[in-house]
Amino acid sequence: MPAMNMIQAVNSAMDTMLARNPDIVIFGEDVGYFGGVFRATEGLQRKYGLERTFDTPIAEAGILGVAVGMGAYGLRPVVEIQFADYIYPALDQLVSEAARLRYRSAGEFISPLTVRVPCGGGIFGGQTHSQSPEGIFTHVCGLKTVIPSNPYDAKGLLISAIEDDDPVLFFEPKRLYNGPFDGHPERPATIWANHPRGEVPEDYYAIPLGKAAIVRPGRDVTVLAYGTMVHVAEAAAAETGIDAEILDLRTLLPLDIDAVVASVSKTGRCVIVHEATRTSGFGAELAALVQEHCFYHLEAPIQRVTGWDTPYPYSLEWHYFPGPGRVGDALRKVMEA
Amino acid sequence: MPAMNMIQAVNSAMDTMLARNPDIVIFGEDVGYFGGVFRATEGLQRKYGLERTFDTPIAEAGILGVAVGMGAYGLRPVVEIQFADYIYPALDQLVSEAARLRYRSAGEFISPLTVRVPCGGGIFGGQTHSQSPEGIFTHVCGLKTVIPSNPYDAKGLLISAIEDDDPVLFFEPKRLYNGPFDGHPERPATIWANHPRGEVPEDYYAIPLGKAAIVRPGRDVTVLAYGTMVHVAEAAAAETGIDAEILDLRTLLPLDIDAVVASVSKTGRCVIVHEATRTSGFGAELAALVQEHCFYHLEAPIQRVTGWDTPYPYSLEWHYFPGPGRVGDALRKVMEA
Amino acid sequence: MRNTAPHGLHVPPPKARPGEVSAFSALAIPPAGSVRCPDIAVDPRDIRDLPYELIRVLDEDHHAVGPWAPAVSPDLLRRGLRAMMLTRAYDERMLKAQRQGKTSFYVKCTGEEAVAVAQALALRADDMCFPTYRQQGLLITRGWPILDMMCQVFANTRDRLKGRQLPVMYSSREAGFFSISGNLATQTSQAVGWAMAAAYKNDPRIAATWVGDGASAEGDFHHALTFATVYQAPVVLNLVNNQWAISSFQGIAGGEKTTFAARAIGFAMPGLRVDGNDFLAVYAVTAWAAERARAGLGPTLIELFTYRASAHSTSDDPSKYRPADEAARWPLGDPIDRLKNHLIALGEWSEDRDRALQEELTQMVADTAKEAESYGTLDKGAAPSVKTMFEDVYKEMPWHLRRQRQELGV
Amino acid sequence: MRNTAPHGLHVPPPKARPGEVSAFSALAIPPAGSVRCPDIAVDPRDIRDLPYELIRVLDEDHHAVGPWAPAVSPDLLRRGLRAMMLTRAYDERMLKAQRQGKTSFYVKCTGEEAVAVAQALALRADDMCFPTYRQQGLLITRGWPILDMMCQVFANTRDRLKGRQLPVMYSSREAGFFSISGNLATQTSQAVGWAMAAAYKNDPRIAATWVGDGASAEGDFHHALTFATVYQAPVVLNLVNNQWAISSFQGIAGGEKTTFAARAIGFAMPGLRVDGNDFLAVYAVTAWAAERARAGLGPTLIELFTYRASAHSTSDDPSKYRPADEAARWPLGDPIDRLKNHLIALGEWSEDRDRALQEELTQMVADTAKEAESYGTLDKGAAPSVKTMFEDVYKEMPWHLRRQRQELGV
Ligand SMILES: Cc1ncc(C[n+]2csc(CCOP(=O)(O)OP(=O)(O)O)c2C)c(N)n1
Ligand SMILES: Cc1ncc(C[n+]2csc(CCOP(=O)(O)OP(=O)(O)O)c2C)c(N)n1
Ligand SMILES: [Mg+2]
Ligand SMILES: [Mg+2]
Repeated sequence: MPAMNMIQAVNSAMDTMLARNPDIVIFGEDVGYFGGVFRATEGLQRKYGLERTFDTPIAEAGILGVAVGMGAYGLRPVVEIQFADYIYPALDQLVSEAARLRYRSAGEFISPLTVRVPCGGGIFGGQTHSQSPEGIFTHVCGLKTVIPSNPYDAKGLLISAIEDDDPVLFFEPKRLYNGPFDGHPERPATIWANHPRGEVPEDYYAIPLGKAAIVRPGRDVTVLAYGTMVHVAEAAAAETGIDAEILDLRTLLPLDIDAVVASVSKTGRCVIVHEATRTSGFGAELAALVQEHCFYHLEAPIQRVTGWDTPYPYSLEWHYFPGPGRVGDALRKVMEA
Repeated sequence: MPAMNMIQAVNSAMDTMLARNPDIVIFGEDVGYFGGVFRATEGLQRKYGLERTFDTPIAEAGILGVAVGMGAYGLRPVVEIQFADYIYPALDQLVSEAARLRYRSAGEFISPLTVRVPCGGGIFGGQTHSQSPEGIFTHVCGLKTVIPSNPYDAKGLLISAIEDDDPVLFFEPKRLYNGPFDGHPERPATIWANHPRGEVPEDYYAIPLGKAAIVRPGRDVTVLAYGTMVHVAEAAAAETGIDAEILDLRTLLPLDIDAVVASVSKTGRCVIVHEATRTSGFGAELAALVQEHCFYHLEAPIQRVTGWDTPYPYSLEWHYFPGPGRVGDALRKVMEA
Repeated sequence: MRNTAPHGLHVPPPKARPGEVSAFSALAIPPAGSVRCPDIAVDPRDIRDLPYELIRVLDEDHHAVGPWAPAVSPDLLRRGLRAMMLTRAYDERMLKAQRQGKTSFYVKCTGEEAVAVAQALALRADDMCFPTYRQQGLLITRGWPILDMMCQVFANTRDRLKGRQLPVMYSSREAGFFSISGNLATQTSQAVGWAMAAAYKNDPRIAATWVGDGASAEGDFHHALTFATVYQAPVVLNLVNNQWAISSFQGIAGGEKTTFAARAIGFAMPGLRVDGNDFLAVYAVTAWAAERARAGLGPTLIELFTYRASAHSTSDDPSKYRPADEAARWPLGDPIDRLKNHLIALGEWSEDRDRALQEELTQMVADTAKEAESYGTLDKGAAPSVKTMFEDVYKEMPWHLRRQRQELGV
Repeated sequence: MRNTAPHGLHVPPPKARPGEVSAFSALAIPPAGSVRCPDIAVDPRDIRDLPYELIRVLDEDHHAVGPWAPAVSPDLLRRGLRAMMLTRAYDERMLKAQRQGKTSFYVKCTGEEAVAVAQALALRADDMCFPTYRQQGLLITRGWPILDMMCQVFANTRDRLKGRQLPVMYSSREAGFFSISGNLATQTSQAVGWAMAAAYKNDPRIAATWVGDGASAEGDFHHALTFATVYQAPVVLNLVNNQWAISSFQGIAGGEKTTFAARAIGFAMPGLRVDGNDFLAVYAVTAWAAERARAGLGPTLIELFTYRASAHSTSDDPSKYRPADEAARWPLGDPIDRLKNHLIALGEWSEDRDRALQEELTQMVADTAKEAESYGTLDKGAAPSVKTMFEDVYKEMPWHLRRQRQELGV
């Protein structure tokens, strides 16, 4: 099986699907000839033609509006929002249109869109190239929200997203594109080729949406994480020696509630980790659900380790980033309680 | 003291502030000559002139963009988004601009805006005239979010919002405009004139942001509510006979955490009520905070009573609306636990 | 540099407010037949003057004149007349139903019937429409049963949309009528996307979309213009300038000093401005734009200049913000009267036939309303089953919605 | 109706891609001095042809010719030349610093220096600018210390923005330079708002804003045009058409068949298109638009036709998507060379003085960079204190941020 980094895996998912289904079209800013600023669509225009992978005007709401129309026609658009930070202009088309179309037309029209959204910090992108707005989308009924943490999942989940008949927000943590980042910027970067989930089949396969993965079984405490934070949590568990059970949620909505409940019921403790700002982030929903479902199993308050409630600061980004140190502190804290 | 309904109170706040400060300007769709589709700005153009209360093109992002520029100049714009459901097009100007300007310019430029947003259902408005998107804004650092539940608070809080040097989202529950709605659509409507908080001074007064109000002291269970749901919670307490302590949060961000913690620490039980869809709504943050701060006082899982995770359905709105029946069930449930 | 005087902020006022005299006299109305009709293959650069004209076909004597006069059969005209009359009768009846509490809300298109009806006839039956809430005439012209529309207005047990949508926010895939959104202007870029998809599929169908003068200020409309231009999408962009957006006049939307059709110029797109109350002119420009789109020559922007003769909706009282007599003084007349007079002038219609048709339609609408009401009305609570509230949020119901449905006990 | 053939989806391609020969020969470049210069009080309807022209002042012999030739002193021109040269020297130095790892990111404006520099000189010093990331020349021309700019680029202890912003996202209230946003085009409607506020206050200052060809597709730009028109705001809207938006050429932004200046026509706004590499022409059109705004005559849209000679940013490699020789073949030349030659032709400058100035500026920039680096650079971790991260989110720090700061232990 070939080793792929996460960009290659994402590219391979689109390549696979373009070949299988002529109704799939890919577009967005710079995704055509150039292949995207992160090169996720590299080679696709050359291989499938100008009409199937093309550049758009810089107008995120226009991209989504056009995608909704194409979806109503019967195509399956896969669009890229260049950075998660630039998805806000498209919010109305996502919330009021893509998410609501099936409901308001009682199933006459659907929005089978996939919106690829590079997200997250750790690349010195400053406050407008680092955000993690996934929480907002989990509040919008009608949308699904997916965030992979490794190349294998990225390809399998992206294929499922493309095949899904509902609109899916597919967040790609930029910090993971080239390697599994453990949250220590000072350590030498590792690459996906050395990671078991860096082996990615060339061919079609799908990972179902709505299923979490246990990336580290453990007995002491449950860590709920996704995207980059899965790797940070793994580092924190290793560094603290605490026997944490780490769940990679993979799909935030619909959430794999059974996996969450099973794990927390077992461990009785829970730490939630995300890079997004804390207040009203998806961690809040996770905390609410865990206490609703596992109240009588909980032995300590659920801890949230998240980005601070500030914009992502450019030069201080390693003080903003919820690294293994902070996650480790939270693990210790719930164990002490 | 005159009796005012909530529209009159909101109008009186703007009237008071227009008279006090020439830097205040009011604009939005239909707010000028006509005085707004809910008549909140009625008479203001006549009284203060065309330049101080005027109509705008139908472009919510344009309204906010212009307001940000005016704020940078030194004015204090008070804008109306005709329905909360139409705030999404303006999200980028709110999130990436108004909320971030002070931070990114290290205080050189600020956005002292007030954004008035009629919200909520119960008026047969269907899915695009009924939404309660306040949760999204509480996830955006740099914004403040306020929701009054009565005319007296509406005027005092709106004046504080207008005087605040940070951007404030001021949500106005439409269902409360004409009277304190207890959640029973079949009962005869009551009017504000018969309610103690329907007495509103003509003159200037301010209610500080960030302070909750205990609208019903009680010992058994804490109910966290805001806007229309405050009245629904009161009805539920009366109907069940459960001695609930009802907090009207008034400001969601910054939250009056001390009031919340004091109450839940006392009662040991907590029910959270909002009209917005459940998943990742502001109730999730409240639940997360309550269990973080009051874990060892809690005797039962925190319950959330909210709008369902569906669009607000037009004809079934009373099945969607979290009425006293559902709140009462939750009260009983936490008491039984 | 010149000296600078203080100027204050310009806020455009309408020509007249309540209590003042409506001032349509300043309106320049060119005679019918005076505007040239270019070939559809014309270079858009050569028709940059057209957005400032007003294409009119029906003259004072009710004859169709000039190069835009379409070659249409009396039959087609009678179909158009009937559809406009039916639309108006339907509107009147639904207004009455709203007043009776049978529904909560209604939107009429009085005075603007030619827009949707003539355009529906100029398009092919399978062209895709992305309308606003004021183009019920499209559905009616395409023969969609008004019974179905009424059932939605009443949110009754036969409402295909299961009581989920406001009255008037119709949806009919079968009739090529896109689900109407409450959020203004979003449909415009969606129409462009649909048209791009059709082009991608080499499908001869085209898309058409409608947006109001007020809503054209939304960014979505800009995106529609931009994407339509860039990809030369086979789409007809209709801007219905009925001069009011609830209480604000078209000057607040940017129409004080220019026309809305002129927006097209900057995109190298043909912009046509048409007398929206002239059935034949509306038909002709729509056919021109549709043919252009179908021939692969790209998008066209049409400004339909008309007047919103009624209130914005049943929630609105226009006498609060415009002279009460404005509608009566509107110089471009009533589209139904004008087409009727034309047919009579052609010898293809008569007052008697008109009266008979009117009676027939009124009766038919009343009978249909009665049937629709028998399936329930909003106030009678004959809503679709509560269970349906949780359906169609997603294709398959996720666990959290299943549990919420259980919580509600349905 | 005509028969319909399948057409496919049109996706506009640029004239040349890597490996092909740049095809600027098709570009129509009118001679300098050939475009008329209307009075600022002109009715916008009478200059609908101007957006399709290209206003040029400097002719082949380096003389200023025609009605747009501005009456400017050699001193002003020398100031402009110096500011452009300083801007370029600054850019070169910062690029080098980025390559050395002293900062993570940089954006040059090479080849476009005349845009910001000539415009800064044509505006008054207290007019308010709402720029993008490629108008560092505004700050430099207004005499803002490059030391301050460098400290921001290095995010060091003297960075007034406390390391919060990407390099190049400057902010200087004092210099009338609005905080640059990472989100494209948002500044355009903000500039209109600022201008409306100034009009409201009878303040003689005006606003100016800049947006790229690519970013002009955003809805915000449409809102800027609309609001500026409706309220006749005293604002100059500058659209810098450098023909590329990262990897996509201006056709993808809607410029394949028309000019961007033509967007103004639909708003009854004057639209001027100017040779963006002709310092004098840029100065003249800006002065014209500024005077118009200041006189209360409303907004103007200026398209500055230029060419992005460098990479989009240090994260970009243009050889991947356009011919490597395109910049060299760009027929409108280099703005610095052209102004220098003009000054020499006037007898107000010489190669020697130019060389001396170049040396002086290079040295000054190097010295300043050295000083700036002494306050820290990004890679040296000399960042502002961590505590500041929690400041300025709100005017007063709310409890949750105080607790988060404590959590971090700072
Ligand atoms: C995004 C959005 N903003 C505001 C509204 C509220 N609204 C509904 S109709 C309307 C006026 C629209 O006027 P126009 O576009 O001219 O259409 P007309 O009613 O005249 O047909 C407004 C402001 C809305 N539905 N959507
Ligand atoms: C809303 C938004 N979308 C996308 C981007 C990413 N982006 C940054 S610069 C750029 C290209 C802009 O091109 P143009 O407007 O022509 O300006 P130029 O770089 O040529 O000066 C893009 C797509 C962004 N910053 N903001
Ligand atoms: Mg209108
Ligand atoms: Mg550009």
